[in-house]
Amino acid sequence: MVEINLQGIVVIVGNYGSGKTEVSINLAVNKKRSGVEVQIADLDLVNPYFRTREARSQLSEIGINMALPPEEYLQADLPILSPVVAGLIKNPVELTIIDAGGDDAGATVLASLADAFKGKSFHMLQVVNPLRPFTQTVKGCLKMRSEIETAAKMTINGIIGNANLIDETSPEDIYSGYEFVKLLSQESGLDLKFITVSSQIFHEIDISRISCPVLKIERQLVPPWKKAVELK
Amino acid sequence: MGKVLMKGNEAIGEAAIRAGCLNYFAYPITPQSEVAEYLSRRMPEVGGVFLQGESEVAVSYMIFGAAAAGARVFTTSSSPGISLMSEGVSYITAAQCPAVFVNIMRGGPGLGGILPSQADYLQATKGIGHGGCRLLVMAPAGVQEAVEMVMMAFPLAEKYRNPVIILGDGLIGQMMEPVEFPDSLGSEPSNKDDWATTGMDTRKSTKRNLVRSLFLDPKQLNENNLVLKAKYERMKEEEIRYEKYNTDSDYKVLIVSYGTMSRVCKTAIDQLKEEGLEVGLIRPQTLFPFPEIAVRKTAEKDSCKAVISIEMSMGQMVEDVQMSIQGKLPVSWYGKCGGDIPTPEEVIDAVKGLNV
Amino acid sequence: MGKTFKKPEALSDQIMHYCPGCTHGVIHRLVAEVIDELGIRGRTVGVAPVGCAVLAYNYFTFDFQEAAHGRAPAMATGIKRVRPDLMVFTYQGDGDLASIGMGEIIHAANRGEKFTTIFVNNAVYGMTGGQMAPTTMPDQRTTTSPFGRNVEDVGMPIKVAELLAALQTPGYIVRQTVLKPKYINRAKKALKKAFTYQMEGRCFSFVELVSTCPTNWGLTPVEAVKWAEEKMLPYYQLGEFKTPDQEE
Amino acid sequence: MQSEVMFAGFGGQGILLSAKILAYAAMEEGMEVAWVPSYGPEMRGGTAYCTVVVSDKPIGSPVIRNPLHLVAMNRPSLEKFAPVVKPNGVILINSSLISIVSGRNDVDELIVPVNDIATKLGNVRSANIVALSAFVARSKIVDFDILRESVKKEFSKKAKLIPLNMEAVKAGEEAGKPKG
Repeated sequence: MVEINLQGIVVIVGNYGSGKTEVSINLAVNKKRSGVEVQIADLDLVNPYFRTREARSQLSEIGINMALPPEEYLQADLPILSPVVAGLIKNPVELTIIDAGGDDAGATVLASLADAFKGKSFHMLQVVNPLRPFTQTVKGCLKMRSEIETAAKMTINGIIGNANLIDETSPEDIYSGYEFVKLLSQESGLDLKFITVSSQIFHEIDISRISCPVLKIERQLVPPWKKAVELK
Repeated sequence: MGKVLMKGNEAIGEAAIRAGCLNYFAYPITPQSEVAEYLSRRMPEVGGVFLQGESEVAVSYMIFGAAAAGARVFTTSSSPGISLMSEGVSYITAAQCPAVFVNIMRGGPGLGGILPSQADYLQATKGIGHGGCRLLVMAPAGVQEAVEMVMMAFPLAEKYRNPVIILGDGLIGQMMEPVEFPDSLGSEPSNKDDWATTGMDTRKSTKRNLVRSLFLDPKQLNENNLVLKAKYERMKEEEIRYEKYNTDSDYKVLIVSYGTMSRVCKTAIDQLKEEGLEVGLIRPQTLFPFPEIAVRKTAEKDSCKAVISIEMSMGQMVEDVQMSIQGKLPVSWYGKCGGDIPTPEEVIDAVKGLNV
Repeated sequence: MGKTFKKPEALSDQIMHYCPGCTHGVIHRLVAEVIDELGIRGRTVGVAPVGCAVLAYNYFTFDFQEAAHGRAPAMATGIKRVRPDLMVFTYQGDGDLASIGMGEIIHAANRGEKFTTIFVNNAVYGMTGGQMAPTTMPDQRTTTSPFGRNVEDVGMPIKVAELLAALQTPGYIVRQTVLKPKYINRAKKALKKAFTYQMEGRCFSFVELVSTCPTNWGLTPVEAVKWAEEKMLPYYQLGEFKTPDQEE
Repeated sequence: MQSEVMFAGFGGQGILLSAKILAYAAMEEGMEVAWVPSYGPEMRGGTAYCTVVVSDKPIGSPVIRNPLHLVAMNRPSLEKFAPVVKPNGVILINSSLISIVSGRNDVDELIVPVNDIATKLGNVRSANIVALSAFVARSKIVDFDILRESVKKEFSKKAKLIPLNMEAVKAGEEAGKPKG
């Protein structure tokens, strides 16, 4: 299996529900396990549910540092942009993941951090789940891309394929999702960085059919009647 | 001062003044506008505050602001107006401020009509505001009792630091009966230094008071709710009030009824007695907390074969009656809800229709 | 050596939660300074808004009440009517004051309620995530006007100070800004005047402050100031629109 | 013993006021009393009516469909309510405005041209006091002296109206006295 080759600052963007946060958390864990120093910042000021911060205790247990607003405001319906985030961008570690909010609205916050990004090189990756509204066609994905780029005043330079129907994902969905993002990559000229596969069906996938890196997703953001996969 | 003849609405206004409440904010709505009209004359006489707000929504927050500043304060309205105030009621309850609301109910839903009704029972007892807030709900059956309940309401609101609502119907607001006012009460909540925003200077304190209802930490919010719940439980222990009528007899039917409707039922019970059918009545004076145990025990008499809830609504209190009876006897409902108060004859027919 | 900089007594030690480049911090400080200078901390009650400043009470050191969205002027009316000796102010944003609370502010102003309103206008709903406000500029993009505010569809931004100044009841109505140091002194003077009128029991006082929201505007703090100066100030002109002295 | 009086007429004929004075007099006499108006649109120019319940024990239902007595100040009121009056009650008919009779033979029908009497006294607005006085004189529902005092008290704040209304009480009493 091909290793995911990413370092420096990685900004994760995408439309609402594309799976940015799950991807960010799992990417962080994956790299941390391979010995890389990882930091993660939760920049999702718009959506108050299913944010990276919900996994903060699991992540800190395995030594991943997370930039968040002060504890007392974590459940607040307040768009608090912690000054810590700018610091984290200015002084990145081996892998610094910035999990932005959904759509162009969530990405707007990135524009206010332009000073911190100045002179830095970074990856800005668009997460695509072709099984979500607005990103079921190449055209839709490209529209989303340009809207996010306009709001963030930054340029997307890679994509992450995250085809899934959560618990109802079949291997067929993974294969066709892979074909879709490959096509998207060709048409847009954007690098396909990796695709994701849930650990639940990972063993059913014929990995030889996939030539890009694959990130195994151990689901963290679950409703309360389900248990998140334990991270070790 | 002896008896005076007063309209329910005027008497409610006067009772508040006698209860030491010199602050009134309101918005006109039939059939309770006479409270505002009366107090617009009386408040200046006693050096009190009278203000007609721009809407019921605004009024509920004027009440909140004044209550949070430690003043004894009240408002009156009618059904649609109370709906508009329900947002403020929820905030006041969450912030644990004392205040008194009076709802002189009219027919609904929607704009409904202006005639008497008891269609806000469920709103008052179970859904007065978002977030699961509860008010102590008292229901008078006449002008004298309305006066007494208004005068009790202020100390109770302060005892619990929770709003109290008086649920009257349009008839109680509009009819005149002789009333005698109990002794006047002192004027301000006695425990206010602990919580009211009176300005630190007035308390000679460096500790500031904060009146709020936002609790971002789920644990804190749960704790605040536990405090509220404990108050509701204490109300159940200490504040339940009810009256019984003809329950010394071997009644075959027990009527549960409140407010104006209960008076019609009393007349019907007198007439049925003459015809040889004994019927008992239990009249909840507090609707929340509901006299659940008293209703059940009163229905447990051997002679009693059926229970009927008679209301000027399409059957709201009957749900509490059913819960109280716990399936031990058949519980039925009779009522009307258009402003047409059922007559004693109609009540008699409803009771006879039970075939006990 | 004397202290050249100290924190006003009316301001707490709590670190503010506001985003970098947000003007709430500056305004809080000005309010605290004015309260200190007038020596009224012990008889002041603030009314906190719904909006980004919902937790404003954490940063002040006097009695506070928390209002529902738009209702602060009604609460302040309640306080001031029953306790005329208290100094009362509401602190409100544009979504709060100019949209859901428009009825409350107009009527409080028109009744001449003797409290002070501080109106922070940053042309956007901050707390709920950058939606269009009544004061959003023409063509300004927000999360609910993704193609820019279309004035054909939703009308022109509301100039609240001018609107209130049109009322016949005497009042003190002023608009200032805290975008740059040169403006800050004027803003503070306006606040002090507003509180002074209240102390004297003269009239309703209203201080609108043109402000920024870099986070929701998607601009750096420096760009945000520039944008506000270029786009907002020509439309939201600074100055006193009404003083009670004029009426007499 | 409980009796009920329904006062009915046009809005503006002083229906609520005469009912209120009767309620007040009954209270002064130590009786239980309830004054129950019709309210709302009827108050604004249509048919207004008001019931006074007087009893020597606590009043149950204040809502009365079949009153013992009726004071009808206009024709629609008489047509509407005469049929529901209980037997043996008094029906006062304001013959200045009503050209018909009740059609009941089981009641005491009292026909008084109250508007004409009031006009003769100098002000038609005292017609309600004429009617009230005539009704009380006939029904004896309260002591007449107490009624007289109650009228006086009602107008105590408008002292210049007292002489006129005292005349109206007297004229009403005369008109209401049983004939012969």
